[in-house]
Amino acid sequence: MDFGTFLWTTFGAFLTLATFSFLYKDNPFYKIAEHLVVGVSAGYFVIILWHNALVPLLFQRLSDGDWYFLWLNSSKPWYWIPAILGAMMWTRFSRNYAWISRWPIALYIGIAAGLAVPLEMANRVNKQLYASMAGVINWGNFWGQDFLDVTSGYSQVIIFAGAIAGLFYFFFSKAHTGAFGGVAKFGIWILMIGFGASFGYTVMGRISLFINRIQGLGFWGEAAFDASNPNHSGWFLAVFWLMIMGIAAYVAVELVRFARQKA
Amino acid sequence: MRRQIPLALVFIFGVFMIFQYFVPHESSEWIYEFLLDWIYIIGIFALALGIWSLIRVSVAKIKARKANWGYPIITIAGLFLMILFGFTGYRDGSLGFHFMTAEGLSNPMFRNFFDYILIPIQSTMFALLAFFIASAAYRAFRARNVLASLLLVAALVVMLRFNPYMGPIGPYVADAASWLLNVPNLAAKRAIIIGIGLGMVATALKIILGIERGYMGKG
Amino acid sequence: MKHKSLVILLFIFCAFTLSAAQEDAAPVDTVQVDSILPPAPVSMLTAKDGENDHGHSITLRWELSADDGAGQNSVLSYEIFRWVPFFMDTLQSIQDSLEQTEAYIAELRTFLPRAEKRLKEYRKRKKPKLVIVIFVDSTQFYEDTIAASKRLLPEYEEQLKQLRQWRKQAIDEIPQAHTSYPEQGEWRKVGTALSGQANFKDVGVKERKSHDYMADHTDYYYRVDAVTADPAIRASSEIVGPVQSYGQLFNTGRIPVFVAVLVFCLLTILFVTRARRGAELYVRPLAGIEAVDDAIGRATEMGKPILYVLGLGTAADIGTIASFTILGRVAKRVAEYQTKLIVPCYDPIVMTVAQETVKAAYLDAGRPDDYYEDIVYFVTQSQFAYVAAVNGTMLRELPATNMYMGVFFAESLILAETGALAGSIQIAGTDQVAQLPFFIVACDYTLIGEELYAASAYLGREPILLGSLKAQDYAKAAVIILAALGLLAASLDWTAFINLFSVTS
Amino acid sequence: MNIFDRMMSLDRRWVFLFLAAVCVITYIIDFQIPIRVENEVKTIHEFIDTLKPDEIVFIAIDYDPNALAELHPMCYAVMEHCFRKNLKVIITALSQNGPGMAEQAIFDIADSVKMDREYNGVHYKGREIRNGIDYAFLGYKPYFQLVILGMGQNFRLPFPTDYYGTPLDSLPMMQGVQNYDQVSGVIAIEAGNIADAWIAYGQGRFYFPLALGLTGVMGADYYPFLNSRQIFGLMAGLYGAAQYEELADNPGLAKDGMRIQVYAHLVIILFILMGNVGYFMSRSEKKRQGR
Repeated sequence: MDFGTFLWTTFGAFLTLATFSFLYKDNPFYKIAEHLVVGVSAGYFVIILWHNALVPLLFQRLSDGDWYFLWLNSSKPWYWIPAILGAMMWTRFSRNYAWISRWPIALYIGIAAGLAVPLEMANRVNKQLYASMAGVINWGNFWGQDFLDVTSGYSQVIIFAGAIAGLFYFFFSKAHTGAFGGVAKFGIWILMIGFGASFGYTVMGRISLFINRIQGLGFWGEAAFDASNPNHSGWFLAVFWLMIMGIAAYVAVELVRFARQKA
Repeated sequence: MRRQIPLALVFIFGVFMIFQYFVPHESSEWIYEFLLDWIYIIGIFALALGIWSLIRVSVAKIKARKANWGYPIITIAGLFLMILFGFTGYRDGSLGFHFMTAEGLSNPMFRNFFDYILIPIQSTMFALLAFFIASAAYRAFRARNVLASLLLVAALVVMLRFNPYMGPIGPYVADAASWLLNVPNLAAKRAIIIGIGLGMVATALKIILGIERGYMGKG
Repeated sequence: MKHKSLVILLFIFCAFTLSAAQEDAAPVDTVQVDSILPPAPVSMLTAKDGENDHGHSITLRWELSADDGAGQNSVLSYEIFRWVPFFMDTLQSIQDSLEQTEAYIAELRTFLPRAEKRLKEYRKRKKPKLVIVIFVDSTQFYEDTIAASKRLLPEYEEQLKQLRQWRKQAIDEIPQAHTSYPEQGEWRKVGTALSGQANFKDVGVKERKSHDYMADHTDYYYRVDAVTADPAIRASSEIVGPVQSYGQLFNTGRIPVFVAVLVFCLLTILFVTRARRGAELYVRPLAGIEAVDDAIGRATEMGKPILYVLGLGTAADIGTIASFTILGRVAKRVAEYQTKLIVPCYDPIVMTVAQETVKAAYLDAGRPDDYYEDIVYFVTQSQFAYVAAVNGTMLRELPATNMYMGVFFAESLILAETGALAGSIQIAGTDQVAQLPFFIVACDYTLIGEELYAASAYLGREPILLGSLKAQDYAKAAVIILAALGLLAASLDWTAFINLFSVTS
Repeated sequence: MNIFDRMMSLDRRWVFLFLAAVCVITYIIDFQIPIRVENEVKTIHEFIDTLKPDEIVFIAIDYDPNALAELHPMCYAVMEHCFRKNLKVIITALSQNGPGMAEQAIFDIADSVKMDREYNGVHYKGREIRNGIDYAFLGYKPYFQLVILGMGQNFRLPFPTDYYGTPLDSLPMMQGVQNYDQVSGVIAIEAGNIADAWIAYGQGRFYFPLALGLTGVMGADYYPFLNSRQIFGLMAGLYGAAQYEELADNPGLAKDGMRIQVYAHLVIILFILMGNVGYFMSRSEKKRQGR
């Protein structure tokens, strides 16, 4: 690792710590990291969308024509339509013509809504309905073989009944009273158990995210103190300690402020 | 005019897209792909509006000189540096501006900004979840009523699934956890998904039919 | 690509058998593939156009060879052959030279400006360095090559035009060329099916310029070979054909979806017209919705802002569109109460639409002067950078109420916990099933799934919108009844009923 | 504010601090946690443990780097166990980036087997693992179904040479080894649909003993095959790997990972319990005062 890379990794480590410092409270380090990441990521997306989307989707399709024909003789001149629609969005920069931007938005939302109707009906309603119909209940093995057997008949009955009761809960035009209310109550119980289980299940994966960051900091620390590196120089340690001292200074200032508040 | 034309466009394109789903023919496919490209391209053009908004809000903060006014300078600097790096790159060994080819993506400074600024902060933000999931559990998992207790017990059982200190009840806890994940969880998901599906279709239909116009200023 | 790797695999098989045959004399342990008798061929081979697709495909079905999984059990795979006229090779060679020419032209076009730039540099140097003078007269060299390239380029371009013309003609002639069966052509392998598999879909590409283009309305002929471990020992089936592919106008596999959409559409229109005529419609109260009003009032009392997060969806997500309408209602009340509203956005189009919505809401509330553009602003299109910014906003502005409505992913809990830290009342609603547990745990009120879509109707209290809720309820009732019937049918082994609801393709 | 109220309304920064400390400490300090072994993993361990030296085990390494964290520990544990028992191993990699995974595993295990070790009270002398004698790495070929079927006839059909280009006939350990008949069993470590192919085209057609190592998410879907005896054993996720490491008395990556997970979970559970105890006690206190 050369000195340039070391400086960059040190900056990365600093930003990692700065972001973690948010857990304690909002502070200048976090503000730096936050504002930096917003600007850099916005710029990053401008570049990525330009190079990976605008150029191949639009420019390359038009550019095999001649510019003095306004690319109307290119192989796909109809790509002028979305380009014009896109440019219509820019009428929002003007106060008087901003209403024109509603046309591309209307198209956008119309296409999206039209796409969603059959697709969501198929994927969420039809397929789930078919899945709950086709799930034959195993009456022969109703009580299962061992403790809380997933494949047993009663488990399948609970899946079916739970899904139905859950749907009862979502009825809007009927008050949750009487027998209907009872079923809906069972439905919300099932929903809550499901949410709890799914919360518990996710905890596991999230802990490893933190471990991952710790390892990242560990690699950086090793790089700073690795004397076997031929490029290693006193500068590495100097930068390391500078960073530690900066953080320590801030903590000290905070402590003093805290003590004064108490006093 | 200003209201009717957009509503007509929504209706025409919405209805067309619904029917398109049922027509596998090549011509219908061609229009489908073309319209999807429209969506992408309109979205990219709109990014200019977004960036303009970001710059304007930041500049306004800097000008107002209220608390924290210095930080937006970092945002603006990061934004412009990243755009600058993304459009410059090496070709034939010399540095230059390249708009139509993607040399900028392999510009070393562009990569460094990505690897040592974006990646560390974003993955650390993600890693904060490890802590927030703990504090949320501590704060909210109180057996206040039946529903909260169900939530609490289900989560506890699943979290204890692999715990080695459970002694003789260990296997039962593991079985119970997998039962909870595969039976009530599945039922809950199915109910919610069907409900969401109907809600989505209803909302999309209301938009296409012009009943719901909240998205473009009601009325 | 697929075919290429299959050919490679076939080649390896052949190479192995050849080498095994040659090395018979070698002392090392040799492979003893037991001598295999020729297997029985497949029977009842049929071919027809691929169903419910855009054309360019043929589906083959057959009955397994008697030696597949039974008998000698020697069939390892089936190889599918299609009769291909030699004309396709001509087309291929046109394709190849066309691509070659395109490559040349591209090369020349990149070379020319570079060479000219270099030439200029050389000319500028009045006294060339000694080394260069000795080895090559670079100026002369560059002048020559540039001249040659400039001469060649139009020639190539002319050639390219000619080749494109030829290709177009040749592609148009593909159906004609297939009519010469069985003359002027040969059988070529188009795919492999594994043993035990009794069908194969020969799928071509619809792009005319592609190498794998399969023309519609063309007579194709097929044959299936049952192949053993020794590729030389095989049995060919009878030939089927001619068969043509073409695109369908209606996907019959999606009939259940069509019926569902139609019925639901009619239900919605029915209840909306009924509501318009003034029928009384009851909707049960939802805690999350009622909390919205209280939350706005609370913010006004405390003199703190309201933060509204539209989530990570684009304006093409229905969840986000539903959120716009909720935002409209909220913004109207916020304008009436004269509270501050903050709407940071993740997507530029979402930002644009949200600005329109909020502006209209302020206008509706009779306070257009209170509206300013930066109520709704864009942050960035990167998930965790957006979260970082919203988190910062929450801790600095300390909003009285946070609302998260729309499409959320892993950031849901980070936002909700930070909001709780800031002491805000939080109301969430999402259609992302995986994120619901986190909102339920960390927020004060959560709209679960469908409730998000119902929220705009609830907040608006307009009879027309409430009418569509009624349609949703009837659809749910239909789902419940059908599911129960299906369960009964499944228990009685009445699969025909259940298959009515299966969506294929 | 009494102690119970305080238990209820602890500043969340204490939760953060405690959790971070526990994660870092368990990450740094080397210690063991007990692992409860389930039957479906025990059968795999027993199967390999009871084989005689020079018998052949077939290990299929069919995963890509994105499943590495869960499946590498499993692969390491099984492979080391095989080599320590002086078994011979045939390795294939039928997913595209599988060969890289397999080579990494082979080299790491070869290094580890050089060391003298004691597992479950048995002393194993370190030894050199040689390509062609102790293991044969056949490599990657596309169309995994065809490859699995082809190997049922003869390994040389899909793999005329091994990964390094040596003809299989020149490898001493492959002398006389024709197909699955000469192999004692197959352990397939899978991250995708190749697992189905091993069940349907491999075990379903050639009837060799098959055990699966799977990612945690896939695990639940394959229990039915265990019940129908199409597979004799199943390891799922990090926990499955940890169980194997426990059985083989060879703690490694999986138990490391489990250690942190288990203690982090315990911390969270502890805080939840604390909150609830505080809640109930302060509520009963208030009731008493109210009376």
